[in-house]
Amino acid sequence: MADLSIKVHNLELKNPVMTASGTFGYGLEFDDFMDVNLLGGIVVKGTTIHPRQGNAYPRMAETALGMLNSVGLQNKGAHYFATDIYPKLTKYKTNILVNVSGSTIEEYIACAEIINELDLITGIELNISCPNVKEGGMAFGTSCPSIEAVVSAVRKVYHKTMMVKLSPNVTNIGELAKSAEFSGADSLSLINTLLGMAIDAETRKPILSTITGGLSGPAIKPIALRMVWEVSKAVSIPLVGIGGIMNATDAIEFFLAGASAIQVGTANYLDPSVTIKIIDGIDSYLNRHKFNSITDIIGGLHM
Amino acid sequence: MADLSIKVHNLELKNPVMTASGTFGYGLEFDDFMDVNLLGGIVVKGTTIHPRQGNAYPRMAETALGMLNSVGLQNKGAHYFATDIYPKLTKYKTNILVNVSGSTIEEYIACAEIINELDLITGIELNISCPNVKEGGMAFGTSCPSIEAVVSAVRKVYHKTMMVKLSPNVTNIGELAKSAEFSGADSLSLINTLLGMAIDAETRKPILSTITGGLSGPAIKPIALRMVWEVSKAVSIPLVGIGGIMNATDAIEFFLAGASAIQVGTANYLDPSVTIKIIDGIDSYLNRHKFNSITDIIGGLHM
Amino acid sequence: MRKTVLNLKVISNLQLNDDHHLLELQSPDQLETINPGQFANLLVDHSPSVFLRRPFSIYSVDYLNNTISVFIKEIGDGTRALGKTPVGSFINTMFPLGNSFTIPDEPQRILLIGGGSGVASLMSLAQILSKKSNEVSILIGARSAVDLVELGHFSKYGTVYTTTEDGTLGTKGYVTNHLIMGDQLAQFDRIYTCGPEPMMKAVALIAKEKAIICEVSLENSMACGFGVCLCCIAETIDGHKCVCTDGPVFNSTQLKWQI
Amino acid sequence: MRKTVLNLKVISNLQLNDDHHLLELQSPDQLETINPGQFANLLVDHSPSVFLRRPFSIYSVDYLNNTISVFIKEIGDGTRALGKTPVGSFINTMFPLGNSFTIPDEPQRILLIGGGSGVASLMSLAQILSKKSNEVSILIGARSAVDLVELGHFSKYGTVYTTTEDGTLGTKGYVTNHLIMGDQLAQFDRIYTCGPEPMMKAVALIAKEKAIICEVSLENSMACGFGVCLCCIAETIDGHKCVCTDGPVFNSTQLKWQI
Ligand SMILES: Cc1cc2nc3c(=O)[nH]c(=O)nc-3n(C[C@H](O)[C@H](O)[C@H](O)COP(=O)(O)OP(=O)(O)OC[C@H]3O[C@@H](n4cnc5c(N)ncnc54)[C@H](O)[C@@H]3O)c2cc1C
Ligand SMILES: Cc1cc2nc3c(=O)[nH]c(=O)nc-3n(C[C@H](O)[C@H](O)[C@H](O)COP(=O)(O)OP(=O)(O)OC[C@H]3O[C@@H](n4cnc5c(N)ncnc54)[C@H](O)[C@@H]3O)c2cc1C
Ligand SMILES: Cc1cc2nc3c(=O)[nH]c(=O)nc-3n(C[C@H](O)[C@H](O)[C@H](O)COP(=O)(O)O)c2cc1C
Ligand SMILES: Cc1cc2nc3c(=O)[nH]c(=O)nc-3n(C[C@H](O)[C@H](O)[C@H](O)COP(=O)(O)O)c2cc1C
Ligand code: FES
Ligand code: FES
Repeated sequence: MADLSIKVHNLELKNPVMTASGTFGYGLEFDDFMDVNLLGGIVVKGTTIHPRQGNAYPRMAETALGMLNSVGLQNKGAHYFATDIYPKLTKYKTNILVNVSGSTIEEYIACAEIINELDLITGIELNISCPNVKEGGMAFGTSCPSIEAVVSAVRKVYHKTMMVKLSPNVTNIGELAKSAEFSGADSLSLINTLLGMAIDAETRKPILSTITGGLSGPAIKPIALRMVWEVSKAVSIPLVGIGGIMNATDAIEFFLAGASAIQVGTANYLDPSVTIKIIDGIDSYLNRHKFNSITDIIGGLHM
Repeated sequence: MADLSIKVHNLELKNPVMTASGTFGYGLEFDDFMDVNLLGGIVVKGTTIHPRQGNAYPRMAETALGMLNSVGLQNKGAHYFATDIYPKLTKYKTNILVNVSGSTIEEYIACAEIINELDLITGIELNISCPNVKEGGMAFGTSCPSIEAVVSAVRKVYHKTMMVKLSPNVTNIGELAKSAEFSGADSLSLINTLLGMAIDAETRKPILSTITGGLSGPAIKPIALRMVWEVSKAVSIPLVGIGGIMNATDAIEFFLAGASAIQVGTANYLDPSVTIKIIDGIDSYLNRHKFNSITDIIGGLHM
Repeated sequence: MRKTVLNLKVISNLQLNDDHHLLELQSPDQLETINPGQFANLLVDHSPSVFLRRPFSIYSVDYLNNTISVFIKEIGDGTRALGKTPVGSFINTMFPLGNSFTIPDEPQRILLIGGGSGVASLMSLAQILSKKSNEVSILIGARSAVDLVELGHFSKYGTVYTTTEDGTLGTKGYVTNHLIMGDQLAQFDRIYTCGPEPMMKAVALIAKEKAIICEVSLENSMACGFGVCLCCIAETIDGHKCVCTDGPVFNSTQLKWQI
Repeated sequence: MRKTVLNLKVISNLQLNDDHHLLELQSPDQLETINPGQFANLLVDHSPSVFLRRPFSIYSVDYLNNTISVFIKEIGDGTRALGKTPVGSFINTMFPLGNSFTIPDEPQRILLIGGGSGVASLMSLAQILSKKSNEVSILIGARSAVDLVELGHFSKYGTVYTTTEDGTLGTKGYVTNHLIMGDQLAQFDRIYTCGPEPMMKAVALIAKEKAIICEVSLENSMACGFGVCLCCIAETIDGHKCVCTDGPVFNSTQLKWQI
């Protein structure tokens, strides 16, 4: 049994396997399938200060080893989360992070302030990369000045771990990562979904009500790996790798590219206990390659 | 039999199916498999003024319904093309475009000048989006000023159709497309490959000698479709859609999104006569849906 | 029974007609109660063009042999691949998912209306309703007689009426053209329906006019099937609801399209 | 024969040991000449994890029955899927590809050296050489005796020598440890080799020292197999060459690693 524990800035994970926001609900939906406490941490659904209905139906399109979604941050708002959902999560003995989003900087601040009061939420993941909302979301994550504005504003009101989630829909992700680091991010998670589109040739209509949506799944892994590697050279805060991770081998690739932990997204839909298999698989890999600790392989790509 | 002919600016195609540079050699390699003359056009391998060895081995990695390559524009140079390859291509009765690349604006100009002298080459595709070369290539295609510089410089020396091939590794492809249009592009082709990376978890090494490479194949189709659609709203010159096209349905999706023609890339490797099947499939689709001409569906997405 | 993911063994695969298959899948574990209207989410192996699971109503449950059946109409790559699954192989199955049709406490007169592959979700419902002494009538609509492959089973549980678009069996036209949908409808306490959306909308409208309780089972494109992706929403008077957890069965008055 | 893409029918699939299969594939058309050293590029259906074709040497050709055989060692998803292909099904095959070993005009003394699945490209070579009255010796190296599955076939065409890393058959060690690679080597006019790169390098070095002509058959990761992607390069003294068209057979003195 190798040592799988890892610190991502001041976030202490029993193992480097987390779940990606929007793909793991609030954890509770997985109780039937697995022991959520075995995870390093979970990131719950994107949360905004005001309740959001999200986008109209249809919100999903299957693509080549991937899927597009345009959920659009459907959630009942930060207050509802604090009063109605949070109490149910206190049973868990793992890190719970809330994915915080907003249309304006004020909304980000207001949401983060509420989450800041919740003792058992160990951190937030600042979502400046959601491609599925008309205002804010990804717009914040695609230029250095706007990243600096939102990250430093939230930094002032949020006092625990602040992970900033980067958008892949950019020319130079290294520069944007530096802005987030500079503005007070404790760690960075990447990538969010890539902006894509699907068309039904028979009906000659876009499949999604919103025309475009966010691409996730195995299809995007090569791009995600490249971005993690690029960002790992640009910043010195820890990274959490996300994008198309389906099994332990995929996870290992992200560690080698420079991620200190990973998040599993779309794979949870196909196999709700896949994260447990990934944890076991990472352990086997480390044992087989005679590493004592996960830290031995982080950024360990041979050139 | 529907009318498949289409004009892409002043480029007259007997049908909208072309082949993508770097995936169809010089056409000659396909003579065993198919009748190249049935195509709307072919774009031959990326050509530079000086011969290039390309990158070291390994240059290819398979990914989820896609592949990464880092060939790096291996070619024998524009002079060799003009003297040794061009004469063999004069047997073809279809449009032949040369994909022109360079590390400096002077190199682009020099290469385009040579190609300009070749009567039967109906146009060039200006490659400002190759992710696999250390200098130039994609660097030209990711900012408006550099696009304007290279496109307007080549425009001065090249007098036939100039198609400009856009890079998808950008924050705002619509803006960059406008720059290319403004600087004299007759049409735009998109997308080139997405920058990605693959790692061998067992050896803990990058699979490509260059670490990163260009992602192509079905995996990227949703991103390509979205970009074609975005660019079609930004510019008024015609577009040529590229990215993960494997069959006629994929091609139709690109027409609906706004492409006047398409290029087939990676699919040629799996089935060297796939383009013929795509032409036939487009014809069947038009007949089945009672359209007389391919022009009836270009940009014909219902909202 | 709580949600689970298991490799179920295909113990029979009946090809019912050109494009309909009935698969019987055996669980290694003892099955607990599965309610009528619930569905299963099947993984399609060996298909590069199918990534996500595919949802199917649980057509019937055999607690003695620990099997569930699914009725599959081939419409795309996923259903075609599943339809071809050889006996003896395994299908990774997430089940049982979703809510279920309401079973009245006291016996009532109930009309089930199914169209196309929608009939699948009504079979185990008919069985349970008839077992609980409800008076069950079943109206099934299809394009043509050849598509009406499961009538024999239904007739064990109630009186079967049919409509076909081409008139090859029963009343010619849609289910809403059947006589029973006229004045006779008042005799029913409840209507349960599953089928193409236009059919369900038409049925729900008639039910509303006659003030008969109507439950509809919705389809939707699903990424997860257990309430975490929020892709499968239905518009209800209480806002967006997930078809996979709040549904697939909804009281038709809850749905926006009803109003 | 010119390059073609055909659906070839699997008419036999012999499992030779744990992870080696010999597939015989039948063409609907009359086969024309296929030269020893050429390869085929097989499409793997029904595997989401295999996208590109997979290259395999053409192990043997039967012009009477219009079949080619391929010898497949399972190492990943593609080879595992191909190894499982049932008799009667079809494999979409692009063939024949690449150049071929040189067949001397006059009979000579020739040593073939194969390692691992590399022996596959030497079988039809051995056959043709022996038919043309060359004096053929075949040295085969493997990890263990169980991996030496095709000796019987080779012995029809020449004298067979073996080495195994675990000493279970023939000389213990690598092919380069075999006696024949010592002073006896001078008796040979040519060496043809195919196998793991380190083995081929070692063989080529010895051949060079003894000034014996040596042809090696290279492997490489290939996207197309017919010279258009430029992914499969070998570094030669004349620059980058495509293994799929300029090769897979190279004179070892052409290769950079030889110098
Ligand atoms: C709760 C639920 C229960 C279901 N029960 C059954 C059942 O018992 N028997 C059965 O045969 N089918 C049932 N379905 C439908 C079944 O899930 C789809 O037919 C299947 O997912 C299609 O997969 P495919 O890969 O074959 O087709 P795809 O290739 O995914 O789709 C082919 C075409 O059909 C359309 N399509 C796909 N799914 C749906 C859908 N759900 N509604 C409308 N159009 C769609 C697509 O847009 C596309 O145009 C059910 C669906 C749901 C949500
Ligand atoms: C010209 C040529 C002829 C060949 N002839 C034969 C033959 O007759 N019989 C036979 O069994 N195999 C042969 N091969 C090798 C065969 O093509 C590979 O084993 C096959 O492509 C692997 O596919 P896979 O999906 O099973 O493995 P993958 O999943 O693609 O790979 C599994 C592992 O093996 C490595 N790998 C894959 N291909 C190669 C390779 N070519 N060289 C070194 N490492 C590799 C990968 O990097 C990976 O680590 C030949 C290859 C070439 C280029
Ligand atoms: C249906 C769906 C909903 C998502 N919702 C959110 C969200 O609310 N906030 C967020 O930051 N990311 C969201 N994501 C993005 C994922 O967290 C993750 O970054 C992305 O899916 C890539 O990882 P994957 O390929 O493993 O799925 C969502 C993804 C999907 C598929
Ligand atoms: C091996 C390989 C080599 C390529 N070489 C070139 C090139 O020289 N010039 C160029 O503009 N694009 C090149 N491309 C990009 C393709 O032309 C095309 O834009 C890309 O592959 C996306 O299309 P696809 O998904 O259909 O392959 C190359 C692609 C591949 C896979
Ligand atoms: S399918 Fe994911 S929430 Fe319903
Ligand atoms: S594999 Fe494409 S050129 Fe050799």
